[in-house]
Amino acid sequence: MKRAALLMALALGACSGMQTPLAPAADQAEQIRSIWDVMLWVTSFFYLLVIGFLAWAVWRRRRKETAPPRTQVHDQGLERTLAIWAGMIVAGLTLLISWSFLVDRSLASTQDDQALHITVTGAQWWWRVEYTDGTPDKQFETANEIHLPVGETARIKLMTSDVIHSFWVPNLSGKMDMIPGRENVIDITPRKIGVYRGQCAEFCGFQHAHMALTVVVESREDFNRWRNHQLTPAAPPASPKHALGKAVFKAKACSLCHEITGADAGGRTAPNLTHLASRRTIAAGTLPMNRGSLAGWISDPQAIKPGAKMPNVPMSAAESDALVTYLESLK
Amino acid sequence: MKTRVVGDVSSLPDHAFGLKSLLWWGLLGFMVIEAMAFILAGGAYLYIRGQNPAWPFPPDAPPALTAGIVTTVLFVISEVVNRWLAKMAKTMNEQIVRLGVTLMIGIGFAIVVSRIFELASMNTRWDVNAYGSVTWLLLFLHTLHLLTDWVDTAVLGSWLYTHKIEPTQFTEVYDNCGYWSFVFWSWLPMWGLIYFAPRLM
Amino acid sequence: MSRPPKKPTPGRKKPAARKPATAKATSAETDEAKTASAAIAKPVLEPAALEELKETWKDAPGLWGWLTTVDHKRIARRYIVTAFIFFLLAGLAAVAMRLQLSRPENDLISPARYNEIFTMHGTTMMFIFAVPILEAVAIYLVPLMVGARALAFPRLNAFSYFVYLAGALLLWVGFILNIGPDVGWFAYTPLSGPEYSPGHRTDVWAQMITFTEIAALSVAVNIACTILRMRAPGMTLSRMPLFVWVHLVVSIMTILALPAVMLASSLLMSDRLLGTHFYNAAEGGSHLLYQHLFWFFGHPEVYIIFLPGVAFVSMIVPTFARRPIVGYIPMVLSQAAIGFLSFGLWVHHMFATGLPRLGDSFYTAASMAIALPSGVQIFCWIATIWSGRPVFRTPLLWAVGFVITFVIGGLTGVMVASVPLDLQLHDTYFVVAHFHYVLIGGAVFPLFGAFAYWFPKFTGRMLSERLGAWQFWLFFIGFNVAFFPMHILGLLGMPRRVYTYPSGMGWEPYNQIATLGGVILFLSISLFIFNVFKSLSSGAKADDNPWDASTLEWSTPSPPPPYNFHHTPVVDSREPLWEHREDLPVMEGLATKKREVLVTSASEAHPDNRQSSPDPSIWPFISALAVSGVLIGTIFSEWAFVWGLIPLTFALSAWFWPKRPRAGKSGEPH
Amino acid sequence: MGGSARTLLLSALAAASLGGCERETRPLVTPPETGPQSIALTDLYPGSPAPPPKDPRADDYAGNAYHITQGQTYYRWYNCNGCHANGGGGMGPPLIDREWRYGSSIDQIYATIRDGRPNGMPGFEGKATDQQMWQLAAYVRSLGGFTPQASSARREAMRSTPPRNQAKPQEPRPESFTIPQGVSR
Repeated sequence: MKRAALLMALALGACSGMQTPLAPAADQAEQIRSIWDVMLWVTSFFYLLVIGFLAWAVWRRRRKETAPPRTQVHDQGLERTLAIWAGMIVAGLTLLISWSFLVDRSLASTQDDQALHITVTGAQWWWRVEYTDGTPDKQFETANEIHLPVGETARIKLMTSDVIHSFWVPNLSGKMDMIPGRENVIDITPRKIGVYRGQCAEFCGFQHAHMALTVVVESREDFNRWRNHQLTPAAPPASPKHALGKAVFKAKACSLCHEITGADAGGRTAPNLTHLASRRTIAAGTLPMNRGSLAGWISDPQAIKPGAKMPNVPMSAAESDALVTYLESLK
Repeated sequence: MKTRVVGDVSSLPDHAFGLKSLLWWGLLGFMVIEAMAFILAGGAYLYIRGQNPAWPFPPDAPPALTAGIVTTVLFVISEVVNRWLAKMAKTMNEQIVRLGVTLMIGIGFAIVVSRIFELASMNTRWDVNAYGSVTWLLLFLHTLHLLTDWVDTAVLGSWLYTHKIEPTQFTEVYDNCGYWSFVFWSWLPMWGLIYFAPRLM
Repeated sequence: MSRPPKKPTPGRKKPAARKPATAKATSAETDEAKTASAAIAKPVLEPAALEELKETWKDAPGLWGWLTTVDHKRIARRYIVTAFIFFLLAGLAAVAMRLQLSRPENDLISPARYNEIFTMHGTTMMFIFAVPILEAVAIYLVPLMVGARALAFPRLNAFSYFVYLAGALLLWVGFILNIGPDVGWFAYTPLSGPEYSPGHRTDVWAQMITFTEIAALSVAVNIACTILRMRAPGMTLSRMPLFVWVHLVVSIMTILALPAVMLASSLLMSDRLLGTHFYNAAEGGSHLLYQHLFWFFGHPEVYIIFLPGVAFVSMIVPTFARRPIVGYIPMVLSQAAIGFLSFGLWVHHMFATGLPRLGDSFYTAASMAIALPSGVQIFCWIATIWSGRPVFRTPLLWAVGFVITFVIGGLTGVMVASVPLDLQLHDTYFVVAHFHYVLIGGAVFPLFGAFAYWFPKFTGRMLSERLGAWQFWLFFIGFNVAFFPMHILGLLGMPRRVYTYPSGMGWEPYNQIATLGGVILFLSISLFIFNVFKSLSSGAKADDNPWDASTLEWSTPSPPPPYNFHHTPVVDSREPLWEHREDLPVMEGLATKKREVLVTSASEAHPDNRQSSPDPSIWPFISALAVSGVLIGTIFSEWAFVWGLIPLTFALSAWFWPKRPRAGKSGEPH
Repeated sequence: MGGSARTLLLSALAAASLGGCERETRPLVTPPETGPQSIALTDLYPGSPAPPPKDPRADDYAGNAYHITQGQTYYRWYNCNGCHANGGGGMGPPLIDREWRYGSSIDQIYATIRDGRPNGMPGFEGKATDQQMWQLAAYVRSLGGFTPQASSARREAMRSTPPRNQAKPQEPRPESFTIPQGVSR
């Protein structure tokens, strides 16, 4: 039956099932999905009862002309049915409340001390992701993309550097707000390898619509390979054109905000670009990672995300071409 | 639609005190609204208190007690006079009611003066931190009500001295006493929160 | 006043023994009873007294009359027209949003402008359309239904309209001048705070809240006092029409809930303008404080909007089912239960903020418990239709449409009440679908039914049945086409309040269907406007009781005269006009030379005393101007609050300055 | 209401919208960068008939709330508070007093940010974009209390400055030609 509901939803929608609570890929989303089924069945049952009774009442003694009003009525039968109806509602509600409470308790109880610790900090319209496990040299920062090993619980600490955002990857787990002055925590135990898309779910300004993130669930080996690669500094420029691109990056306004470890550009206020090309998207999930979108984004970010904090940095075509080539090399 | 007369209400009185008068219920409605505002402001005060380890925030000292105590004592006196005036209003005796209202205006003025000293003895500014903000919120809310009712009593008093008093106006004096009691009873929890929460909590 | 002894009038079946209304006989009543039994049904309508009454209750002509009137019917009519105009404006904003969302990555509207539009849509619908228009219908009908000549505080009613108008204009003129708010209708901090919302946009929003809340609170106090103290003699609490019961509950909820949002928006303004730190997390404040204060008001607010819908349906269904409502007591108990419960479940708006989970599950239980009283009400309406002989005129069409639509909204409400499921559905289009089903289904469907039902009483003209049916079906289909796909959009992961969305997410077809639904709704409402104007000019004349309904407002001519009732009706059952088909018992004695209303006791409605009702006065209008000056000035400089109080004090003192009743007329009864 | 009242209302609306609030507009599209221009620091220009013309962009940025708030963000991002603190001054001169050694109009402050000044003020030309420098200049000017109504906003942080509409507008002393005494006052 779950398969049918899922296919029905997907068949109706396009191919993508990568951002929907109906296709759970983690324990948390799976348990929430079970409540959805119970709710759907119980509420549909009650709704059919109401509509049936309404249809019967509307059809039963329809009149064309206005009959004289009756003031002497004896509704003992109806009042007994009302008592039965109230009893059914109480029964239905008790079922739903207890089921919801049990799922809620099991969701909240997934403490797992050797979980993978990640800190995600929301900023106005992108996500800063920091892997904080192990000694400082094992810790690194990336942006807008999270990699998780399948089968292991990840404990994500949620903070924000400006307004309230809400971290929501529907395929994996419910959403949790990121509120200044509070540290919220969310546990995710992915079960299915795949790429899932999440989006900010609390209105946070101009570009709330383009504040997405990608979560890649992969095997333990792939995850270790990815993590070790993220720890390495940026690759040195391979050709004079790459060198020119790097020089442009450091000379222009880019290095004022962005950081590339190993290329002594240390701006902390914008996403870390050390391994930019290894990510699937740029500009918080707005554009796919390829040369065309990189060039388009750098030449005029305000056209793609009006109101974003990234300015239009003036540069010549040659400089822009070299810069894009250099950024593409930051695998 | 044709009607059938079954009774006559012309023999009923054309004024009523307290529970039987419309204005009393209207004032009760507004008092409930303002009471909700006080309860929520007090709730916000305690909520912010719960959010912070130290109360008041270290450099600030709690508000000085003296002015607060003077205000409270004056308020108690005013409430005694107020209850007496309410009884007198029911007797509809013009001289006593005029005297009572003048007395209330006088005590009200004394409370306003002592409130000014309170404002000066807060030991914190409203725009320094959340503690200062909520403390000033409570004091500002109550001062607003104090001033409103004092000016209201002053206007009522000026009317009483310049007109022959009809029964309806006696009910208005009675209702105004009710509102002053509300201002008095709402001051006690605010006084407790502003002056004693920083010391005890 | 003891019930007058029933003389079995010939030619009518003896009414079956009903629960005898046991009434305490005081000395004043016994002699009245004697006079009543001796009184023959003398011709009641002396033309001289009627002329005098019309003269006493008349308004000044022209604009001066418009500004000084205290007639609750005139003020209610202008309230309804103003609120409906803003409903159309907010509807246009909704159509603009739908057009922007009809295609992925659409650039029809810039993000800044889209944020303004959806904020204006939400704020206008909630604060400037829903609450005011439902209270306006109550302002019109409550005095008529309880048999009173006027509201308890007529001038306060005039004041509330002008303050409401000032608030609505402040918001929309601000929007036209490009100072419109753009942080959503609940303006969470810190986005609405001083750091992330520059300029005065959010100040305009916050000050508009203060305006509309002053107006709504004044109306609530007015209605509550009228219901409690000015009911017709004999109308005990168990004989009040359900409409009056609902508006008593709604008024008490309004009085208890609205101060929370006034406090929340005033603290936000002081954070922005005075530099206080209520919501500054770095200096000890808390952003959750704003959310708690706002939603403590927010949830009762949506029940304050839904319950008047219950009131309309509870009056329409019995009239067209040709029998009294099934289960009067359960209906009253469930209204009170909904009113009481609504204050205990505001945290279900904040399940995703990371509050302790055990506390959340308490709010799950409280939120789901609301399904019981509303379930009981739904049963009672359907049972009334089932056991009656329903006649399908436009009002009953809307009532049936209400049941079909609202129950879907109620059930999706039960779904999002569960904490874990809400973590998936919160702030998605599933919730957008839920609250449109509950608000449009719960309030706008009954509102259109009420228009069709009471339009003859308000204007003296009948609306056309054919156009009414067309409008209903267009609205019903358009509504479901527009909002049902949003359930699926929410389940496919589309978040709320996004000005656009990427292609390839599977959202395009549903957004296009929703936009089509929006267009159908637009057609239906234009049809409604056409129907209204056509009926006003050339509609069939309506007599006193076109639907042969049972409540007191149908005993007055359509439209009712300024003084409503010449003699105060006496009530001895829940269906006065069905019990006394042609000889409605009344009590005479209220003055005709000066404005006077009858005050009766709260529970048993014994006549207590007569109180003079204020004459038309300009001071409510001037006080409203003074309040507007203070509040709008405070946006630009906080000193405006201090200096503005002086003209305000002057205006209010002049308003409350006791005036002599017109010389030489005080005292004599006739 | 009669026709006259309606026309009155419309003309009032039109007048109001003309005066409309430049303060509230939010130009999300970036204006094209115009090249570096020389900006007049004093009215005294020996040898040339008149000082160079005023930069047209000055008015767009001077009183606009959106630009001031963006400037407030960049003030923290580009570490201006490292030397100027929150405006009270530290290693760098204070920005909220009445001493404007290199001029207090927005284009003069922009020139200071763009070209840098002796005694340690770095030049941001090429580093920050033109728009960012104009926004920084607008924010610095609002710190000085010149645009109280423009933006009532403030930073929500520890010991943040009072909202700028609380800042007392300082009437700058006439640009007396002061010879800089030593490193900083």
